[in-house]
Amino acid sequence: MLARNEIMPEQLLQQIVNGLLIGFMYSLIAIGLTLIWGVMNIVNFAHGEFLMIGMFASFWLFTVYGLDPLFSIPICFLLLFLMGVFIYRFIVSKVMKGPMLAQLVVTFGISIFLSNLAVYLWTPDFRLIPPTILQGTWDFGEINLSIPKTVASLGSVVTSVCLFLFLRKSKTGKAILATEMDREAALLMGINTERINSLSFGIGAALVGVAGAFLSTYYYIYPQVGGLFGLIAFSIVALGGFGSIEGAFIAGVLVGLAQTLGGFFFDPAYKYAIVFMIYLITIWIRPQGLLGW
Amino acid sequence: MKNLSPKHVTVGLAVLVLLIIFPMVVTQIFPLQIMILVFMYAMLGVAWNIMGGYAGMFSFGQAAFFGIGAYTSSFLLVTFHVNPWIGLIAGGLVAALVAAAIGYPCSNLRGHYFAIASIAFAEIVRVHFNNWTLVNAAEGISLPMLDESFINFMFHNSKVPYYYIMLAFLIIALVVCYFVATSKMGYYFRAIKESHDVAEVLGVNVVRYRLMAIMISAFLSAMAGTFYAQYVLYIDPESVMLLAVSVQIVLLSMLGGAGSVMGPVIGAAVLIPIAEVTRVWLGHKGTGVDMLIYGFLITIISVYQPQGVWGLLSRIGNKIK
Amino acid sequence: MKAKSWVTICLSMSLLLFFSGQVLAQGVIKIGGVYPLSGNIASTGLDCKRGIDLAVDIINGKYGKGLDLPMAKTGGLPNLGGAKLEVVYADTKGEPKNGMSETERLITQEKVVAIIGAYQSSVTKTASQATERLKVPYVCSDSSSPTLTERGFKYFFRVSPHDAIFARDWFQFLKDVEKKKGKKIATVAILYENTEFGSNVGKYARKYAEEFGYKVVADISYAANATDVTSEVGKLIKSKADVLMHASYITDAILFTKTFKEMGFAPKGILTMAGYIEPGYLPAVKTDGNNIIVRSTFALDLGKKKALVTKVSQLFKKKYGIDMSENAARSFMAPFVLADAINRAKSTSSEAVVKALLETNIPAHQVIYPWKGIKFDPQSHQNIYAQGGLVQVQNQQYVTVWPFASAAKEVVWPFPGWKGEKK
Amino acid sequence: MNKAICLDVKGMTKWFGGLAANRDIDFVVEESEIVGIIGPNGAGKSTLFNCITGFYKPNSGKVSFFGRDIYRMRADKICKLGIARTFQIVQIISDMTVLENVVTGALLRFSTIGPAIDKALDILAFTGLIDKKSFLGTELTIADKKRLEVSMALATQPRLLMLDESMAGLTPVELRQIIDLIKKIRSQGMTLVIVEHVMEAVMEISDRVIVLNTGKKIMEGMPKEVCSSPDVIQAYLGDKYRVVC
Repeated sequence: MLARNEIMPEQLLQQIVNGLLIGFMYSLIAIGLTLIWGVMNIVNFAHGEFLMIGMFASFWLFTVYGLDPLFSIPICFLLLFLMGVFIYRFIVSKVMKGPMLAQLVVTFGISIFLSNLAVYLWTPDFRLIPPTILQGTWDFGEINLSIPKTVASLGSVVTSVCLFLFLRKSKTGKAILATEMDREAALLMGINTERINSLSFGIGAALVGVAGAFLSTYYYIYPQVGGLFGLIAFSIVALGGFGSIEGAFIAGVLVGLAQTLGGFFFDPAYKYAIVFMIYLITIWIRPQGLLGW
Repeated sequence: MKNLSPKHVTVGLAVLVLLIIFPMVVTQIFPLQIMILVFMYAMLGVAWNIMGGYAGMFSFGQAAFFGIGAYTSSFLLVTFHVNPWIGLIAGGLVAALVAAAIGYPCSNLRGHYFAIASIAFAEIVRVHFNNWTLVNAAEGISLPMLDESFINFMFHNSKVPYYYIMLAFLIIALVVCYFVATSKMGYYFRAIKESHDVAEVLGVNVVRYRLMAIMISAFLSAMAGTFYAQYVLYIDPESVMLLAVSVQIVLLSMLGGAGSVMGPVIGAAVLIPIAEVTRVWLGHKGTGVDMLIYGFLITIISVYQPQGVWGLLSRIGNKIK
Repeated sequence: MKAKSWVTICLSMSLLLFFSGQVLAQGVIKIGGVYPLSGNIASTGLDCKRGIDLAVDIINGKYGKGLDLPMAKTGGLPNLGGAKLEVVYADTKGEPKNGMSETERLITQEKVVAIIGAYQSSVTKTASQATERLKVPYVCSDSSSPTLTERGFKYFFRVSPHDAIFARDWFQFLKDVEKKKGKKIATVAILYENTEFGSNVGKYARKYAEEFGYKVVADISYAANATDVTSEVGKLIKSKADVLMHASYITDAILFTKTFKEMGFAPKGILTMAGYIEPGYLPAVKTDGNNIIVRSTFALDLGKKKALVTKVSQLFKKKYGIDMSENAARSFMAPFVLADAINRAKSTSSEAVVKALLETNIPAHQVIYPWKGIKFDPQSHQNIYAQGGLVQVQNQQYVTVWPFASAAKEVVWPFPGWKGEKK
Repeated sequence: MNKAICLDVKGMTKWFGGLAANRDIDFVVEESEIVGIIGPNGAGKSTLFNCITGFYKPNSGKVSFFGRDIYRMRADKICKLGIARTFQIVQIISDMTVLENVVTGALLRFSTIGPAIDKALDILAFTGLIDKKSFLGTELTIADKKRLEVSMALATQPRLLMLDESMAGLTPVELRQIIDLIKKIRSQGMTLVIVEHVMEAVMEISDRVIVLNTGKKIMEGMPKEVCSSPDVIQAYLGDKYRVVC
């Protein structure tokens, strides 16, 4: 059902802006996932729950210590990093050698466990961090930008760039990329792939932790919040292509736009269906994803 | 492992007899409800196993086929007063057709990509049914309460008929799975699971055999779907097409032991009672403890027992021999 | 091996039923409460449970004779030798299939004589089908799907108003407020989440918009778990509707409220349902909730007109340390209706209780809502006196503003715009 | 003297982005002869195999098998027509026993399991894996894996068998065994095309040898001529001792 009365250009622009804002957020969430996927060929179905943990972490840091989410970002980063390393060391690394199905299922187990742990510890209630130093909107004529969302998006872009530079420039980063391209070769080159794995898993989790902190500045928080975000992240990663950081970033933005504009021009009820549809069509034409190899 | 040894046969028959007399001994409704659920999920697991365990297509979208089955028969019953038993077959066929339609474009997807594609597909189906006014959209379909009879596939005063019907369905599924596993198809499925290259070099038409697997699996899942509709008498997308249902199916198959005929049955027999009993005993406290245990279990098993309970049993069995 | 595992299962089963199959204890009347006590909406389920537990305590005379509520004075059911009421709860996890199986279990194994619950309409559907099959009375006071009482069930009764009534109230309010404030309202936008609840409201809102002569300029359904609703709000802004009518759950209510403000969507009025009155809503959005109007059967300030409400809500606060919420209040009434009927029936036999329920006539002063009482329609078994009211959030409190007769405060109209919003 | 033409390849060309892995290669294989294809690493031997057997889609050329055009045909169809092959990196079904592996191959010509198993047993006896028939694929040595792969290929009852580096990375003893096996297969009148990096082995068993270098066919002839050809020596210079992976 197309728009009844014709659309003002600024309304369209507003939608594009909104699409970008949520899109960048998706990108950051997806990049963590694609890193894990790329390096150790594991789909982390608990990624959405990692996001949830990140959000709760920033919520409690605010409620208990009055720490503004913006400042709790480094803490969330560290916290989720440690959690990621822990989960890899004691759970995921154990199934790496095991059958493919076990690899798929184990992270499902983790996700069920985490989300219900959250219910157990913090009740299923909905929480929201009251307007922090980030609040209100910037208005440019008819276009208005939510300040928290804008900051979050910028933050996610910056974080993504940092990761990108880290992978390209630093020695460890190069090692991670090498492992991602060819684990045997990496082994031959004397890279300790086990260390690289736990490191990448940690970083992947840490990134989504940062995403959680940013998201918590304007999004409500509850134990099942990760679900849909996680689902979208998977399709973004697969859309962007197996383990491709750049791919995930671009795909994230595309999905953000697709969902917003799709919702605006067609039936909002279908906006996620549209996203999944795009994903299916893409992998049909290009099974390795947009930038996959 | 493929062919039935006399030992297997005797044990199997013993269990079957046990199950047949169970409702005569146990008159309480709660155990019956649990057993019916066990059978239903076991059937879904067996169906999943054909495409997942044997052909290596790890589908996380079985709920779509389950739901399509439930919806087809219910829609036909409510709108055109078609007998549920005919609806059962119709549902199976529709599901198989849809499966083929989605399976063909996905025929070169493997592993994670297939898994995620299946989730995407199931979500699209769910959203569509949620907005599709022809099938009552989100309101769902309430089945009319016809007077109880086998022909109407409806029984109001007792669960026992449902119990036996579902048991029969499960046995049908097991027989199908057994024949698939021990036939040419089974060998080819396992070749495909290993890699498309090895399958093709042995002259296997990968696309065709993958489609076969998906369609058989979809048909059986849809049968279970029709049963669910007749059993609960109300269906809506949020209860029959949920991702949680798909995941449940994969989890129990994997837990029982994917790639073995009985695996999913064991999985269901262990997981469903745990889930139900913990819900009844702990659920009302409102602290997700039951699910907490559940998730923990899944994790531990996939780490320490990735071949599933069945793998464990057969290994013990070999030790004894 | 395999046989063993099966045997263990069967054993555990029989053990289980050994424990669960107790006989009806002397002088206790068991009724079953079917609620989502775990899973996504457990918090709501537990909220309903609080209301019911309080009601049962009152019926069993725990709080003395001070309260003007059925059975409160006698304590227990006099016609059944002062038998006490006991609620056996079952958890549905919010899944329809559990609604059915738990109801059947409660009736056949726990031997309950009636059922109450189950909050979600989809679950109530299957639960009430079970009671209909097993011929056991079901009194529902917290599911609002109109379809429930359109099925002509013999054993199903509903105390609370349903969504069609609520939707109608929206438009009735518009008519009244137009008269009162002399501001013309021409167009409405209908916004609803796309599960059973939302799409039903949408359906009836369209129907009544026509009846009352308002033009629907936007008709938008959306997924309740949306990660971002800017496109929906974009459509609303584009529609330039005078009034927004929104049927939502709590998560989307929170998300929309923030997005309205952020995108500066400020129509003349925002009329809402359900999610906006969940206990979690106001704490989450704080002042942003102000001036939003919500349909409601209950608000603490009803006490101003009804002493009973204050007494009950004080007991509630004493028992649980929190204010009585709308959910708790809605569920609160069901046990009284049942107790009253069973008492008059002088028996717990289904037929007798159903007959008594049909003759139910609880006067206005014994009801904690602004109703003329409780009396069931002989065909639909819907409480004919059940009606909604509208409350408005005024400095972070729900205050009754409509019907104007029972209003505690003057309604703020039109919507003054968002606090701290640059215009 | 004039035997039937088994395989006829004309102008086979395959591009990978900028570089040509095969540039119009022509050659003919007559029925029941052994043709060896040699060349240094990256000469395009395996690519040629993949193009012929349908695992790559060549950019241009013609391929006919007993006069039947199989150019760009799907791999499984080609297999059904009677071309079996092995891979440079061994391809077996790891969670199946040796027997089951071979049965899977045999099923191409049988629709039921029984006869397929009989056939498989014959082949295992022939290839000398019979006493390992209940081992899992993963439990085998490299040599046995390669032997198993050959057995699977034979099980599809081909008219042409194409072996891709079946001798790479074997000990001298194993090398001997595999050479004997190939001779044994040949003695049954099977046509073979063998890609090998190790020249000696090829020289011993081939009737004719084709030499590839940088995607082009640089010469073709009797093993002796090839050995003595300066171009070949040149192509192989310093290459002979490279580790074959």
